[in-house]
Amino acid sequence: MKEFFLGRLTQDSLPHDWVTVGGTGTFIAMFLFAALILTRTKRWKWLWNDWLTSVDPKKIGIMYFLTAAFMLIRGGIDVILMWVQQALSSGSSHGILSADHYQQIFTAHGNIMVFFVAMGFIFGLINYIVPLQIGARDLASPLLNTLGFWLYIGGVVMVNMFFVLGGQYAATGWLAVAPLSGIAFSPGTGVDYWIWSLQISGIGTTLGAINFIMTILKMRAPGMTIWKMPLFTWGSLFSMLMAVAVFPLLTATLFLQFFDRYFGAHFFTALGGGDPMMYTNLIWMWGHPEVYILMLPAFGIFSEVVATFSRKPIASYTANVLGMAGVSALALSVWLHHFFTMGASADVNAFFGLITLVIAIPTAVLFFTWIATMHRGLIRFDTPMLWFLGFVTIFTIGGVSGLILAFPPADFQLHNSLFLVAHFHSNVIGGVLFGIFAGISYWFPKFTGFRLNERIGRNAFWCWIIGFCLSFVPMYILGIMGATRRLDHYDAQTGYQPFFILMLIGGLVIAVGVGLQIIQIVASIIQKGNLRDATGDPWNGRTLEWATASPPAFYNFTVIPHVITRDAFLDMKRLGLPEPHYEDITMPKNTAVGIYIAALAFLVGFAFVWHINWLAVVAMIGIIIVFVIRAFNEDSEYVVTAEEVKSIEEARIAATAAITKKSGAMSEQEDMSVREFVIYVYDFAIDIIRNKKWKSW
Amino acid sequence: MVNHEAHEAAADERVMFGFWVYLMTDLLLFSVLFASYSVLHGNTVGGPTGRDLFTLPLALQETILLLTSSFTCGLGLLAARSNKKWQTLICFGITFILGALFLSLEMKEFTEFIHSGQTLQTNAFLSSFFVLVGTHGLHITSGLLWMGVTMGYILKRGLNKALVRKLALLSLFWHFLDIVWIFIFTIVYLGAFA
Amino acid sequence: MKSSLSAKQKNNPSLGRTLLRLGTGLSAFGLLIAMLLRGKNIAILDAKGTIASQQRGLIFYVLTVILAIAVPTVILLYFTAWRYRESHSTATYHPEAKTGKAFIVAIWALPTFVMLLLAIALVPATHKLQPNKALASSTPPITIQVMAMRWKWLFIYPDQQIATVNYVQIPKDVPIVFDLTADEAPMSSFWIPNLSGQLYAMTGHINRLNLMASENGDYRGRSAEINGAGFAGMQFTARVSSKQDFESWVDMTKQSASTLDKATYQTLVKPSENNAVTAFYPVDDSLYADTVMKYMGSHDHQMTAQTQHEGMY
Amino acid sequence: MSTPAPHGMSEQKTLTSYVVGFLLSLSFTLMPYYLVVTHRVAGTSLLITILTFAMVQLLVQVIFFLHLGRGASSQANIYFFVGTFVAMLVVVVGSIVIISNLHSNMTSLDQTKRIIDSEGIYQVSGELTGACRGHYPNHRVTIENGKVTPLLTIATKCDTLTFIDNDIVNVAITFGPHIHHTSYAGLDILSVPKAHTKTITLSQTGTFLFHDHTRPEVKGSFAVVDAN
Repeated sequence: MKEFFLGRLTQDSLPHDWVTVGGTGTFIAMFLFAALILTRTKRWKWLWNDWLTSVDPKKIGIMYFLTAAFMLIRGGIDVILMWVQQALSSGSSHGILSADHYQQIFTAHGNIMVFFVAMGFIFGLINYIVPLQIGARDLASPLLNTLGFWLYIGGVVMVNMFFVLGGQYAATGWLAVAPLSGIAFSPGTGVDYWIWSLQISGIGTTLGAINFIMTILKMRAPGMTIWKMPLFTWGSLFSMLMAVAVFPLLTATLFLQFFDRYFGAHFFTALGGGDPMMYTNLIWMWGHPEVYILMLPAFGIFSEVVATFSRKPIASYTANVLGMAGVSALALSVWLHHFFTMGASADVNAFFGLITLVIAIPTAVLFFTWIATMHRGLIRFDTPMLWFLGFVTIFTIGGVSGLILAFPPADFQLHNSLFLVAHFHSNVIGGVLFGIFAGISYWFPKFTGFRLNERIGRNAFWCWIIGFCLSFVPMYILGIMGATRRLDHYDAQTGYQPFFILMLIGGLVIAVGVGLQIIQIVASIIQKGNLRDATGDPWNGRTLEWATASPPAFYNFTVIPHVITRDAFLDMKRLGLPEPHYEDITMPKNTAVGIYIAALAFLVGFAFVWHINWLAVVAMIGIIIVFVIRAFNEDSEYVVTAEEVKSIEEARIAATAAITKKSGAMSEQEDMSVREFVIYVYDFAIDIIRNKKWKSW
Repeated sequence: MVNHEAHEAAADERVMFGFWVYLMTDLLLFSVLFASYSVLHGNTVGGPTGRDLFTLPLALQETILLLTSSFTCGLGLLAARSNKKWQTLICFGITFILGALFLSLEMKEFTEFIHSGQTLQTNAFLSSFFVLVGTHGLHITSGLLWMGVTMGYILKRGLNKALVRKLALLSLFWHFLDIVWIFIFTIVYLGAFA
Repeated sequence: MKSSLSAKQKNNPSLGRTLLRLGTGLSAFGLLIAMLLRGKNIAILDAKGTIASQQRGLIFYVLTVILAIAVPTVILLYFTAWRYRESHSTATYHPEAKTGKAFIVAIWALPTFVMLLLAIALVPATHKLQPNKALASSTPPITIQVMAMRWKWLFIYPDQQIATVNYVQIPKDVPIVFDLTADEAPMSSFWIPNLSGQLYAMTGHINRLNLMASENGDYRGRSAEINGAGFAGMQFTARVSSKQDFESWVDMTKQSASTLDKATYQTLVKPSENNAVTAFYPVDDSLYADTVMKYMGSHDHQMTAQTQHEGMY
Repeated sequence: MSTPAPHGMSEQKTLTSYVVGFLLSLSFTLMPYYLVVTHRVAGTSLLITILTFAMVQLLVQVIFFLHLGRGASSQANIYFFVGTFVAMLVVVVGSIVIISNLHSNMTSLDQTKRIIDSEGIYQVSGELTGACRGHYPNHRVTIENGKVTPLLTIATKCDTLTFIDNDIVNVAITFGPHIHHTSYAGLDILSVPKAHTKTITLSQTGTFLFHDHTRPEVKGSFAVVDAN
């Protein structure tokens, strides 16, 4: 009877060893703390109406950023745990983690960083910036947007769930290759958590991708033909086209692996006629395009940043777009270079090696267009530009090592070695993460109305760059010494230990960098008055997103602008901003359908992880019912009358005028340095304790 | 005044385009199932092969049922476009019955296999067969559910524009399922005897 | 061109000082790495086998060709960034500069040319260093059947009728044919970095890896593909010795080793870690063939009932 | 208030397109069916023809039912459809090519045995035995509740032998005595599911024992005599 109701969920699935108990404790403490604040300030209603059920892409974008930042820290803790283990576990001593636990950590690290940090930030940036850049008020389908976001959150909860219940994640590597991930070799619930966290967030990504494609292709401002779109929108369009093309492959492969594990099918099992090699083939068919899906928006961001900070239009717009198109077109043709060593014939290996070389050509073209843009420019080295220079350095190292790995004979020596790990981290951290940091510091004034503190930002950048070299150059060398990835202990005679210690030091320097980025945001909030940008256009931008207020009103544009050339906003500035006139705007209503369907989807996943069959069926029926109810109710839009728009706009203009008058054009106060920040926080704390201010809260 | 007509037409066109892109992702999902079937259909581990198990006349009946239902679905949409409520309901009713018949034939074949001991767990060939044809069956079931609910709403609310758009999406979905079945019929059933 | 940022923003630290700081930091770091590397076996560079040395040669060729284009490009980018920086008054600022047709052709042609250069090297190298291509040699090859198990390696010498666990000895300058398969284990990857590249060992398949050692010595070998909890410990020693030492080693094993029949094999195949080096003689010669056939899914071949109940693998 | 169809075709034209599409797709279903049932063509060429029929029917459905290519957003739809079709080809054909290449590139247990299976020429100790063309008499061996009837079958070279499993359990015919199996004409084992039959060509002369591998006590034998 208990088996029927609770499936495999029993007493011993609660965490018992110190790491998972610690993890669960911190999670619960954080949620309780947040709940306490919300009840104290009576803000539950505000949270539900203004944020959770909102369909405003800007609000959803901010929520993506917060979740992704939170996951970046969680993934970062995984790195520190792993590198402490590797630094200690030479010869007889076995470090702090058991082999099984260590393997779960690097699997969770891989999934969190790719799915929930990189995809989270990328979706946040696209949600926020693309509608503004193409002069649209909202995405094509607000429902798909909120549903996509909440399915992403379902995936986040599922991937962190194993701390709380089951204490076990897949110990198989971030792509859980069969037959190791089959029921025979991984009988626990670990791989099921892996399958369902990726399945739920994967479906969310597919829906989001469809939504973005509909928006970019169908809702551009009048006059903005395809060839006048900003480059970040181009990058996002290519990325989402690839996502729509390959995420169904991931959904299907996970579905087949779920059938293998749950119903005992024989797709990828060793016995029973299954073919484990087919799993590797299918998962990498999605795997490789996925890294391009992450990279293309970052290319778009760098094209925008280089153009704006060199105060020049991008050197050759068509070459840049064709470069991105070249990378995306070939994305689905190179996946075998991830398993050259499986035993394919020389002709097949050579073919995929050649195609991998061909993909390097459009990437090189992008580099040359950036150099040409900087040529004869007037370059300002604010943090976005610094992140670009960091990207150039590290991405080139990644590109060089990548081209070596494109050669099958060289890959036979370097496959699954730490050289390979250092290669893809150079491309992912150097390319995607630095692109995200550049994007966030570039558009931060647009998100909040005040720019980020430059000095601390610069320190954070140098910590990242130095930390990266300190940890990944030794990793390249370990790879050449014959060290494979995923080693939880190794013999002392191998001589790896000093290099693992260097990597740990590098990791701590990066941790300091992340700390500085948090301090940077807090310091910028403290100095908000001084850093305020009232014009909505801090960097003298060229594209439409700078034409709106900072942060933009919920309807983005009072009237959709008419676009003439590629530098849409520059034309508006040259021709003088049109005198404001107002019209009625139809906007979508808030909806909680996204939350309900995502919660039910999470229950379906949870039920299949713990074999609670009745819950899975009930949740699936629930999803159908909620979807049908929403599909057939027709009043999902409301009209903002012209007068309301007029009053909102006038209130905003009055407020910004007041602020600029109060603080003068730009108060001469310096950006706060880290030292000044520490002093400020110290005084603030003393003040509270001495005057017992906490009583009033 | 916001030009309501233009806003409405633009929204319609966007939804049709969005649904078309969704159908493409569904096609890609089926492409993985077709790839698995073509790679694994030989792995019978000594068990009976497709040639021993399948009965071609049954497959032909199923195909003709689905083709006819696709035809009547087209007629139904035509009637809906010219606002003939009852003609629409009759055509989609026939489509529903044909679809249900197709599903029952498929269920009969599945239960027959399972009773004779050829289940999903037997070997890779049967796993890939059941999942490929079963997923198509699931799509047909959701199509029938969608059809039933929409017809119910037409009875309740009459043939308004939103419901006609829903029928247009449904007919896209139904033709798309017909295309997938043609490839299943060719690769799985005819392919077993090639 | 009003800069909305406060112009008094402390100007970028002078280039000289940053370059100096970067230079010292990097060279100190390089020195530290070199010091740590002294006396260590940098496996992929210290090639001791014919295949490994060719692979090393290929890596160096590819590295030089790519660096020849990558380094100048990056330096050009830094130089452009430095030359047209905001505080450098003499540089001409020409915002509406159009990029000519020639520039577009150049930026496509240059990388295509470099990739062509690499492609010319890729195809022949891949064919030449294909793992299952037999090595041209006058001496007849020695076949060693390798079975990857959960977390140890079993080596069977079919011609010499002996078998060893976690230890393999091969004669110098003799082509060796490794027939890799696995039993009740996920995919593993057989890799001796000093001698040759790696190749997967999978159940139900035989992957043939040809190599030839050119220098005596003990070399580390391990699995490069994760296959469960004991992955880190799944390593073995490959000893290369002269032909006579190899012959005497075989004879010595024949005297002292115990038999490897089906029963001892079943206990050996159970998951275990850090298995001590052991040897067997005589070896049941149908062991290897039965293991491969056991996983054959496509042949008209019924699984023996005995392996069925042992657990679905 | 009729809602205009996005493809902007008149009601009459849509009707004719549906009817034409329906008839075309019916015919493109029946033709390959007829080809397969009557074994007019065989092997890979049949496979290619029925696949081309499926492709043609795909076009029929897309043009006549989905009205791709006409209407407002048709251009984007075509690009997406072609793109998806190319992606599907890469997925399906790519998987088949790669997996078959991986299998064929692996070394087989004994290369000779693989040739026997694929080309049907049964070569035993140098004697070419598989060249049995034309029609030969058929002998039948039935296995029912654990008994083999007849126990001994005498046949001449190139006759066919059919194993009929009327038992309640699948049967795995192996040759030679139990434990020390031999293979007959390159065939190690012949599995006959219950209520099914399996036929082999007796291309190798000599007397051979056979038994059910899962139940060794169920056994019999057959002798193959040279024709002349």
